[in-house]
Amino acid sequence: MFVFLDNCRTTKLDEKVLDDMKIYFFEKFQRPDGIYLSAQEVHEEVSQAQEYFAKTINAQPEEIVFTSGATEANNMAIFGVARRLKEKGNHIIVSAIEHGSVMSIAKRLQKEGFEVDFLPVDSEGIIKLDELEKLIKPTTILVSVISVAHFVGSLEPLKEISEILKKSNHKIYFHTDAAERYAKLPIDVEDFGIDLMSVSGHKFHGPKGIGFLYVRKNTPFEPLIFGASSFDKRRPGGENVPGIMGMRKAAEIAFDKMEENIKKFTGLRDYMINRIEKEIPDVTLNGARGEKRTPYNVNFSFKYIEGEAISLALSMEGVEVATGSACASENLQPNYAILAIGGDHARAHGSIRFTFGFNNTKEEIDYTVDKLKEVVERLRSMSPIKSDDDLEKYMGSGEELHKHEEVDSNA
Amino acid sequence: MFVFLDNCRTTKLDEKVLDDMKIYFFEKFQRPDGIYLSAQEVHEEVSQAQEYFAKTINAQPEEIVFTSGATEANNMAIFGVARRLKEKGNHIIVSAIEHGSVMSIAKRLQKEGFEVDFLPVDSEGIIKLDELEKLIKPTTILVSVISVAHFVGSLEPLKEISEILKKSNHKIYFHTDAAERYAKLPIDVEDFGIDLMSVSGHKFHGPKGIGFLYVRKNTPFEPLIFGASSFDKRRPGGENVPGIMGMRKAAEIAFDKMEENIKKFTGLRDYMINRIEKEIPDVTLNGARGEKRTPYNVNFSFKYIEGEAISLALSMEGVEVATGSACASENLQPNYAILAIGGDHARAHGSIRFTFGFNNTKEEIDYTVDKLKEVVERLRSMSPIKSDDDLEKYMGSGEELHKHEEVDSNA
Amino acid sequence: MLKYNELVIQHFKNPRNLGKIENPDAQATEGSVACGDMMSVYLKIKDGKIEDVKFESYGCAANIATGSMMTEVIKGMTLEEAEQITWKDIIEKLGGLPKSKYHCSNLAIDTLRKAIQEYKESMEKSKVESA
Amino acid sequence: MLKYNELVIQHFKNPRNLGKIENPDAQATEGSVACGDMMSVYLKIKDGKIEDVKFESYGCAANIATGSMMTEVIKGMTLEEAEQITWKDIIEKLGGLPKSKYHCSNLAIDTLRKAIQEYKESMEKSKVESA
Ligand SMILES: Cc1ncc(COP(=O)(O)O)c(C=O)c1O
Ligand SMILES: Cc1ncc(COP(=O)(O)O)c(C=O)c1O
Repeated sequence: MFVFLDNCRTTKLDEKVLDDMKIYFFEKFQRPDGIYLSAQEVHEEVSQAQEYFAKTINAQPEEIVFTSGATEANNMAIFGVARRLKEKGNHIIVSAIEHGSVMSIAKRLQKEGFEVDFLPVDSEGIIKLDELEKLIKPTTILVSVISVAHFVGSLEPLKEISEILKKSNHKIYFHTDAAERYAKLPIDVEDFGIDLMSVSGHKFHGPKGIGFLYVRKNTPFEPLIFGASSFDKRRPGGENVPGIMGMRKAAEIAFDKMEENIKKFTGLRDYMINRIEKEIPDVTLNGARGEKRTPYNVNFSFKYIEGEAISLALSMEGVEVATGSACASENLQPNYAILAIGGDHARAHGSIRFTFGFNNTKEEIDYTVDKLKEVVERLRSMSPIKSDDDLEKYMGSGEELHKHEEVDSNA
Repeated sequence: MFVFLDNCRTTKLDEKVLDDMKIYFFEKFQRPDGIYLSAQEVHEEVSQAQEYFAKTINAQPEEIVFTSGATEANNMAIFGVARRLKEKGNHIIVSAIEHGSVMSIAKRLQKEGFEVDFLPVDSEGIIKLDELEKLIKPTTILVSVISVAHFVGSLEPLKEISEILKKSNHKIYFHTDAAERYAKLPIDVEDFGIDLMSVSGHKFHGPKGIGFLYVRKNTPFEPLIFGASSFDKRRPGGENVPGIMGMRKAAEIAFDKMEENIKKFTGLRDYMINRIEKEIPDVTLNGARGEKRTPYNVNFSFKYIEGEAISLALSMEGVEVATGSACASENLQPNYAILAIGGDHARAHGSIRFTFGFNNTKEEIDYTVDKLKEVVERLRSMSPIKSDDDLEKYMGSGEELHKHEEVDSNA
Repeated sequence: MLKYNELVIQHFKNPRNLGKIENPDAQATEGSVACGDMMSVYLKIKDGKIEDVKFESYGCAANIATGSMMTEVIKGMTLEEAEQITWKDIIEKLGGLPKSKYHCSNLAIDTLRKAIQEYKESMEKSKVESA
Repeated sequence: MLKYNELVIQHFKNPRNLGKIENPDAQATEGSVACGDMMSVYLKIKDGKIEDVKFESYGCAANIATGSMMTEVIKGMTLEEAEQITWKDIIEKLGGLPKSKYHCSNLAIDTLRKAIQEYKESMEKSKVESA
């Protein structure tokens, strides 16, 4: 059996999405900036897609900028506002569990002379609103908080954040990386008070290489990419029309079934959590339970063993998942989200993330838990660590990590 | 009959390219950074694609960075080198007939405190090497010259440029926007002495929204987009694997038939030029003849009439082309390439660009010229301008252009 | 840019009242080649009414279509009525134009008004002369 | 990251010489939980030769596979031969490892050398003691 449970990294394209893309590959392959009639038609259809996306989040069509994905959207939003407002203030707040792209941007901004605070989260991965209040100062220009924490699945209190920002006597712009929320849970930019929002097509069975940024009207903003404007001055370049139209189709499918999906996956999520907690000893759920957790994420740490080995062993059984182990990360660091919620290195290394796509079934979840049990048991039998005492004895400082990195970069 | 002759703006996807993309939409939809076996396979295949592209231009695999297209590649290259080397020198030279993206980047650099010189071209659209020599100074860090002028089709002397740059006693990096050359005419980055080169997939029947930047090893360079690195630190974000693999297939098809294509389209180009010059009075060929012109471009100005009307009328006959008329441009300015080669506003407004895709046929060219004759005749019959005397009388200053713009932006 | 609609296309394809009027009662040419938009309007006027109108255009499709529509609209009108016509009226009659083409609709009205104005001035002058 | 090859996968799936040796002649544990990579090596030594070897691993697939391969390679070797084995040898024997996993192959060798070293030291000590 093949079970893909890494849908937070990417998803399989929906077959119906390709049907729509084909039109723009072969029939209406023209770009919207041509002068001929077919191009004018493409222009109109891309405009309609813009309108469609705007409607799904209660925004205006011209507030939607198409990008190559959420990474670019995050860059465009955060650099766009920060660099533009540098004169007004240089303080930015991002949460401690942002996606790597926002983290890298934040670090880059520090280099450019911005002051960046990393907003802490509680043990469930939810940002601390009172800390946010404390961090705000007259130079704060932008706050960026992820909509749904991509690793531990916590739902961040977007509306409460924007209400705090509104209480400030100067304007603080609010960006959210909604890659894991859009098309999966409702978003209303008016109600939530969002100024900028990043979305990625390949997170909901749409194409890779396409996304959009919502930018509220009159938000000060400068482009990231300069060029020959055609459809949209804010993001020049040959428009990825098949991508846009494919993402539209994927969104339509998702919005049509959103209620149903939420219900189904809330059930599956809790079913899976229950089975794992009942049937596998020495596990720790990472993130919140119930209402505060996205229906599409389950994340556990398995004591005494390491996540890369777990996920590779699962993959041999046809089950594909993610891990927070240092060994599976590019920079050989344990997952910072686990550390942010108060976990130690072992908990990060032993963490496995299961994320649902719209087509996962109960049968697949059952198969996954069955295989997981076997794999965890087998790996534990191989491990020199058998108890919490062993854990403590062999914990070490984590300093060796850096030694590893050196070896790696010399290799 | 439907004849698409705006292949320099974009091309129709090759059916065989979609076959390859489908594998990565549905079977190997995983991203290269997953820990499971399928992702490792995808990683390997993306690496092989990188190797493939490198080989096509005589480069090393790690010198290829995938981007969302040539616009992003141009931004990455020029900003990447310029901002990084700002301390060493702030002088940049770009040709007067660069693509709009390079032009916008150059203007942005001026705002950021760089000194930018626009290298003039001769009446055939070929940059003046002696002027280049004169423009170089100790603060010059980067020169960017398009490989094939996208509007008038002139082949720029890349090797001669790099030889001039090498004569300088400090390193001057050489970037070329090869969107209109790659996969159409041979490129050897070693032989040509290129340090950075932009390529776009949708210019040779590959997918939209994908391209690459060649960056010579050890070129000082900073990323444009920051994020969670997965396949490539220099351009993080969810990799557009179907795009990459589709672009690879399109390149393979193009390189397999390159010699044949060059021969075929050199013939078709000259056949078309001949027919137009013989059968339609009062026309001016824009750009060079023979060896100095790309096989894939024909560009004429038709006196006494305006290009938007010509191209729209052609489009009603099924023929899709581009024009340098102000009325067809976003900013309501006459095409700067025509002005750069010494043409006046009328010649720019009356210019029509025909660019070939690999599937255009002689029959299509014949149909196009036949229709063109009719359209030009009809529009001339409607025009109050019948002679060069009229032209002179009604030329005006072009100042009214700005009046128009105001009306437009108030609308 | 947005799409040209069917009616605009029709007027571009088959412009009404195209051409010159020999010995017109009024005529004007506005715009310029440099800016890529030019129009000539010719009027035949009788008893203060526009009896006939023709136009020529150097310009884009929107220019041609608005010229065509303008001539249709004003034919038979009094000069005073014709002077009241605005570029917005013409766009409306055409069922809309792409926003980036709004400015083109100006030229047809400008040229018409210029022609009427010149006609009126020449009338004044001939009155004065004959007085 | 590059792909794990078939042989690595085989060693990960079915590690050779897995487990503990009761009353080993030498043993060492290297790495740490914090850095996500730990190994224990147990040796049975007779006449300066490695008669038996077993290992346990807390770590990634590369760690497990290199542990497995290391034990296969050194079994039957003299201590001196075993000490000469490098992480590069093990990677070679495995038909290569993804570059980002090179560092994992270190641990198996480090732990082995530590065990041998401790064995030698304890021999020295017992010599001194019996002397
Ligand atoms: C010469 C040249 N450079 C850059 C581009 C932009 O390419 P892309 O659409 O991939 O951003 C184009 C095409 O529009 C081009 O012709
Ligand atoms: C929360 C979050 N933000 C951003 C991204 C990056 O999206 P993209 O792959 O479209 O650049 C991802 C996915 O990797 C994500 O999960």
